Amino acid sequence: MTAAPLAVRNATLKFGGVTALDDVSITVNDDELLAIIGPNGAGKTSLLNVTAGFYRPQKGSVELSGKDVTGQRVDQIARHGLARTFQGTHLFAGQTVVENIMIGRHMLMKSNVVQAFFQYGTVMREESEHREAAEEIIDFLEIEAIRNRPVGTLGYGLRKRVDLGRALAQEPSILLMDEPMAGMNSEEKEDLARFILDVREARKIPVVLVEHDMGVVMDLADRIVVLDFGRVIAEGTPEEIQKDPAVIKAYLG
Amino acid sequence: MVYFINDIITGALIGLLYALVAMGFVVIYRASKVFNFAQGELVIIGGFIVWFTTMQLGLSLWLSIPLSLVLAGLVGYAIERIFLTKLIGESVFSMVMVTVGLLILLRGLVLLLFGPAVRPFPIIFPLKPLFLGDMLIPMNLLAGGIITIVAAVGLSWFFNRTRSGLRMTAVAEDHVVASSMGISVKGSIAFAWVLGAILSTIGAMIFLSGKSLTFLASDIGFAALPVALFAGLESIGGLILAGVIIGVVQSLTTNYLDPMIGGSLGSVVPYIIMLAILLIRPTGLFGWRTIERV
Amino acid sequence: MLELNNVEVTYSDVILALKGVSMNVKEGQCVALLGGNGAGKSTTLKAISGTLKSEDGTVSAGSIILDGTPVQNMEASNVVKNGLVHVMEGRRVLRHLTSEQNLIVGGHMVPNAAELKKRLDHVYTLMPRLADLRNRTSGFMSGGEQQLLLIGRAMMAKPKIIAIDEPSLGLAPMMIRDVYEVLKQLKSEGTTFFLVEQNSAAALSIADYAYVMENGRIVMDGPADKLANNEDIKEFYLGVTASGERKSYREIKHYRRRKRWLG
Amino acid sequence: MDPSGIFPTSYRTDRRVVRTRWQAIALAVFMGLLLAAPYLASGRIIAVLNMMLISAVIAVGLQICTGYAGQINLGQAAFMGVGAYTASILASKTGMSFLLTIPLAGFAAALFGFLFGLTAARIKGFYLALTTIAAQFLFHFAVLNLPSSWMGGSNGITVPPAELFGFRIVGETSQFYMNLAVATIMIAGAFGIIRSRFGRAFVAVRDDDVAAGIMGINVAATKANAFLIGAFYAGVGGALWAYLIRFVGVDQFTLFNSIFFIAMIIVGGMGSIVGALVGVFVIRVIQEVIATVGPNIADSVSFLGGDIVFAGMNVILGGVIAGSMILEPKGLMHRWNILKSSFRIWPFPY
Amino acid sequence: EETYNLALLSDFSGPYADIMPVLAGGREAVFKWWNATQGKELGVTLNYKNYETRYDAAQVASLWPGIKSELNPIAVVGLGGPDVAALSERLPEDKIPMFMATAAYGFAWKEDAWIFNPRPTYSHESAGFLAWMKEQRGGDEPLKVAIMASEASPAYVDMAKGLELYAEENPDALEVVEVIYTEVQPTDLTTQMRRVARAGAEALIVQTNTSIVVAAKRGLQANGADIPIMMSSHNGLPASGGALGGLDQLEGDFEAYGMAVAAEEDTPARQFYQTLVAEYDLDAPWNVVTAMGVSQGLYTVTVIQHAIEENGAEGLTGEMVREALFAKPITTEETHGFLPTLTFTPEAPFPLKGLKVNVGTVKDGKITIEATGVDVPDVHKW
Ligand SMILES: Nc1ncnc2c1ncn2[C@@H]1O[C@H](COP(=O)(O)OP(=O)(O)OP(=O)(O)O)[C@@H](O)[C@H]1O
Ligand SMILES: Nc1ncnc2c1ncn2[C@@H]1O[C@H](COP(=O)(O)OP(=O)(O)OP(=O)(O)O)[C@@H](O)[C@H]1O
Ligand SMILES: [Mg+2]
Ligand SMILES: [Mg+2]
Repeated sequence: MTAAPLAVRNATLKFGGVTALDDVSITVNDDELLAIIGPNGAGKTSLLNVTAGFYRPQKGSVELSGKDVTGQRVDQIARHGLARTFQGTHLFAGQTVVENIMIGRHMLMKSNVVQAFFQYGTVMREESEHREAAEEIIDFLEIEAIRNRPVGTLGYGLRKRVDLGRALAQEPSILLMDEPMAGMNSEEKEDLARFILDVREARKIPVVLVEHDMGVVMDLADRIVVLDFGRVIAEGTPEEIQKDPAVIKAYLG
Repeated sequence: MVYFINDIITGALIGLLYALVAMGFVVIYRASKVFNFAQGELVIIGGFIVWFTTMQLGLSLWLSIPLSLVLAGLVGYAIERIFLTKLIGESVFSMVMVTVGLLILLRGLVLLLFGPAVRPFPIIFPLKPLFLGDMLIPMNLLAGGIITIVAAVGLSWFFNRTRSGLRMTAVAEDHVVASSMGISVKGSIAFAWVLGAILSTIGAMIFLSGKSLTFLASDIGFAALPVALFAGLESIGGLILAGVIIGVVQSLTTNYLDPMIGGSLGSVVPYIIMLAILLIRPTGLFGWRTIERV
Repeated sequence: MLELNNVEVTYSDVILALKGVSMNVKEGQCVALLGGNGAGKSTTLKAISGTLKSEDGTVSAGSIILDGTPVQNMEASNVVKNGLVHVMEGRRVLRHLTSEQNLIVGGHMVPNAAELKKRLDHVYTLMPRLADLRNRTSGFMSGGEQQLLLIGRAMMAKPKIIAIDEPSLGLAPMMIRDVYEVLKQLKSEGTTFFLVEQNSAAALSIADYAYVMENGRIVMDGPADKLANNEDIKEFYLGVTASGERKSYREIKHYRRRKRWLG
Repeated sequence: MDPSGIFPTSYRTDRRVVRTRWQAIALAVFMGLLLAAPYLASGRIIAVLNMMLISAVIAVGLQICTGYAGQINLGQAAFMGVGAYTASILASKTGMSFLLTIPLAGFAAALFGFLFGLTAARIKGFYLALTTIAAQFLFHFAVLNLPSSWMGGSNGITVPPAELFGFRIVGETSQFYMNLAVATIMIAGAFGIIRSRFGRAFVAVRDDDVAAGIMGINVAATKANAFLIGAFYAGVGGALWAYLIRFVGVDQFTLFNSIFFIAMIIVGGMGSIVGALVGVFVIRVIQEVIATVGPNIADSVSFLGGDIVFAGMNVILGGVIAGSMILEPKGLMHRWNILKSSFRIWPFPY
Repeated sequence: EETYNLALLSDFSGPYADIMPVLAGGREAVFKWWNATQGKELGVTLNYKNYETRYDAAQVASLWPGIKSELNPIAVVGLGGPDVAALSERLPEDKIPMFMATAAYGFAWKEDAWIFNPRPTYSHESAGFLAWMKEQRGGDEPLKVAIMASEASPAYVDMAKGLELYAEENPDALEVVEVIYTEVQPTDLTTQMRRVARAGAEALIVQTNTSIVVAAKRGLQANGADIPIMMSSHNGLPASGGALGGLDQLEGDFEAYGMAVAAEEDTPARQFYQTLVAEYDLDAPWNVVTAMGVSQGLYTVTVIQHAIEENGAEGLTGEMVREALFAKPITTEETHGFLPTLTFTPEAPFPLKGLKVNVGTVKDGKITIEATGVDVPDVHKW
């Protein structure tokens, strides 16, 4: 059996007196769409941050495809094939959509500064190749029309889409998404749901999805983990979770 | 030994003078998030105002000092009106860059208005130093130290404890949010510059009392800068500690190390201390920590 | 109370984002503004509250009348003085301040300390979660917590009219219910609401009147209950099929279904 | 940007700096004029052009570091000084050819810049900007206090003229060609860098360094690289300066000079190579015009007196800098881009 | 009737803007005087034009080609360090000499110069003064001296370095007890001045700037130390006294330089100055800066006159002017006593032999001449 694409073991994360994560373990299997839900401030984003290396857990470890990456820098972890989208957006506001997506491909490119300075060697070809890959993603996400718009001028919903595109541009082996549906109407959610499903099916990328829209979560997730006050309070298929009394009490109401 | 202690005391007092000038930076930063590169120029403008009211108009000190402070405040206000009001709502960065322009412009303006001559500066604090046994302490620095401490305590109470202070803090945090909550960004910035100009003028009086005045005096802005960064750009109270530390180290360097190496390490040592502390604490001793959240 | 007449908004002197928008919000009403991504909803709010300038935008035509005063291109802080508070999108808390300091700044116009205390308590009873977080540095709080704080901060000012951009953004289902309870409560206390929301079901549940915006134009408007029964609204905004049941996100077919409103 | 109706047809064309035939012609004419300048213009103009070319190299480097990577750098003059000293020492002590000393000067400055760039891994924003002032003071202190056999101390260093195949590059015209050649390479290289993955990484780090890290960009290294490249440009510019003046001393590289370089990129606009060039042009022209007409004004309007006329220069320069910021906070290039995009979508305003 | 051009470099908006109008007035008045008198006889007119350099080497460098093509000057009348820095390698190529007003710097002390100073280096001048002082004091033990320096400008460092080396080589004449580095506008020098006093310094050399003189004086006063200060020409008694708020504060302090002292006494220099004021529109007070401008003008025109006498009025070149400088001494009569007799050689940019300094002081609140023609000892190159 190959190692799981992502495994977080016994992560504990504290900020001063606040315990954001308390002994949390999750495993993501191949091709799986794992949803993480929980009330506000439960520690969902913190869990993604620990996974991505943005926070360093006081205890516990993170493994990507069997490799221990605990304590590595974010960019090193990204190079191990982890990509994520953000709660709120962290796009490069002044840059156009294409440029944002091209930045996502930065780590896949190889040219060095001297080559860039003189524009010799494979620089041109490399640029064109990666640009092609970027355009493919733009096509896939149906954002051709805004390709050359600075993302700072886009509405919130479109930004989220660009954010996804940028993560996909990294050609990740696992994708973490933090509330991708926030700020969309149901038509747009449908579009995005389709993209997420496609990502998983066509590109075979396992996805960890943090989301508050229960409709989306229940429909898309293979498995759900519920967090409350930094602890895992339930784990199971959507049907199981929907019926779990602890979850209903803490989250669904 | 006595001399050593005396050097430490004088150094600390000079450090407090730096802290006072640095307070100009911090107040403006604290109320508007604008880092004012032209702070040293405000000091000479303040200096020239004092010079003008005493030496030119011939007013007595009791009259000219308050008048100078008022005039300095007006200059601060005018700067806000002319240069900064129009940029409210634009990025803070553009305001900071305006102060770069201001640095060059004010320098020219001082030359234009007062000419380049080296002027005698009025004697505001007695020239005769205070004698404590074998130690002697310059009166201007002593008075300056006291003023600095009083101003620092008062202003840090104002910014941290009062609601007006909180309002300005909100402006420093985010101009757009502040104005969307009905806080007048303009008012806050104007207040900051008025206060900054006044503090600079007081600084000029202490710095230059009984000495001479040219536009070269603006260098004190860059001498005070390490103190502001050492303390952290948001911290007014911290300036006292930072000023004293930097002042003492500088004084010991100039008095004991410089003669050995035959150079002027004393003038770079504040920058070295500052670099060291920033590498350990990137936002100074008491500055707001950078918040990174995804 | 709030009236927009043929408002046009231009960004950077070239991008026309609102193309002649007219709306009317009556005192004590809650008016919802719905619309897809990039339709111009947030732009409308920014035009009203005067925060456009920071993004290089201006109201290039038309007028916005708040309580009889024209406020187009007015400075944001003056619009607040006229009684309107704008809760901006993007969770813009004052990050280095604690949650309570944020609230106090929100209530900075309150004349005396006793009244301030009263309002704080009011916010804390309506949103007990904020009470737990009062000494937390707001920049470090979770997304949902920040969203709550923003709503609390607007309440502190006790404005006549709150223009609020996506209050439910990033909130857990239970929290959305709570927040809407709070809004209803405020509405019953006489506050006027101008609500921009993607969670159309929630919005229509409290709104009296609603506008639908697409591409910078109002394409549909009507009383909230009437819109809630409109076929298109149902399909695109409420996510229910014509027969009334919820569509499954897994069943979505891969074809372009987007239908343009003809207005 | 193209006029409406014209679209790039391949990714390569989309990446080009020069995209239409008209642009190509305009560029060719411009370069042609520059090449012919010594035959068209007086020595004074050529001298001014020499200054502009050198400033352009330095300002473009600053633009990469500050405008693109967002690392405000107030030490550019010190980096320039390191380059100037390196070139001078190499040229005067080893007699090395300028073909070698210029790049080596760049590398020496780059090393010095890199050291300061390393602090950028921890120190951010204004704090970083102000620590770069330390570069200035440390450079000054080092030159004056290191043994004078190293860097000449207070004596400065005299630089032998650049030589190419026995031809001495002295006098305005030949120096102009040397500066033009170097500046052209450096500016073309700057376009290369900023349109490559490095340029994008710089912008990413500037706009949002958290997100940049998560994109797999090593933020600390990128910032240090930005300083490195910016300082490299300053070093090359410094070397050109050394060959132009043929004497270097610490007082030629002051904080005030650094501030002027910042002013140049402010006026032209942050985040645009062309903007940096525009800024250099505007500021230098103002300086030179005032230096030229100043004496005449002072002569003809004698009651003003020379001192007033010349003090007015700072007022005008400072006014231009502050004014350009107030009128167009994003710089002249931004205004130009807006003009271009309205041209693009003309006649419909959306 | 021949016309030749002179380029005058000036700094109306940089660090020396304060003295520039007076200095410029002095030298221009001399040119007017010369054109009206000697020039007329010889059939030569000297044209001159001021160029603003802001004391900035970059500005000098960019102006120079313009100056060359516009004026084609036979000589440049320079002002300070940046002019030297920017033009030292250019002038030999263009074959135009430059004449300065100031004392020279160690770093310009090279053979085959094209840039000349009528005065030796600052270190020469202070060494001359100190030798005189030691003689006044009597006794065999070396004179103890403290030096104020600043790293703000390499020139200030240079001044201190030269004197330090001289003291090292002449331990029986001079002992440097302190070298104090400070800023151009010092915050406070009380503790530093105590060090100076405790070291037993008998004189304090301040050749840097006026602000440092003022701060040092205040520091000495605070310590109750009565150590005479020696100043140079650009920060001399009138300027420093003015900055202190009165000459009386400098009672007993000195200025020393190789040039006439602008004192109350009626000297040939003063008479010439009065002629310039009366007949050639000189609008400047009788002070050291004016003297500096006038002496600069005087030796410049004298050299040119020598060149004309040698080569005739026609076809005069910069090279001929330079040759004339070496060919014949410029006598103190020719410069109306403003300068000692100057004998230039190709070995140095300033006369190496027959160097003299004059010493001025303040007595009863007035500037008076304390000594003239004091010999300068041998100072070695550093
Ligand atoms: N850097 C930090 N410093 C201090 N506290 C933090 C920090 N990051 C997170 N927290 C706290 O940890 C808790 C968990 O936060 P987290 O962002 O993970 O919540 P979440 O589950 O994503 O909530 P939401 O659904 O609202 O986004 C919160 O109470 C938050 O205030
Ligand atoms: N600063 C800006 N500069 C230029 N164009 C802008 C700017 N801000 C918004 N726009 C454009 O104006 C239009 C309306 O944007 P707005 O933010 O109002 O949309 P929205 O309806 O709030 O969308 P969302 O639901 O996604 O938040 C969009 O097409 C957007 O691209
Ligand atoms: Mg979260
Ligand atoms: Mg919006």
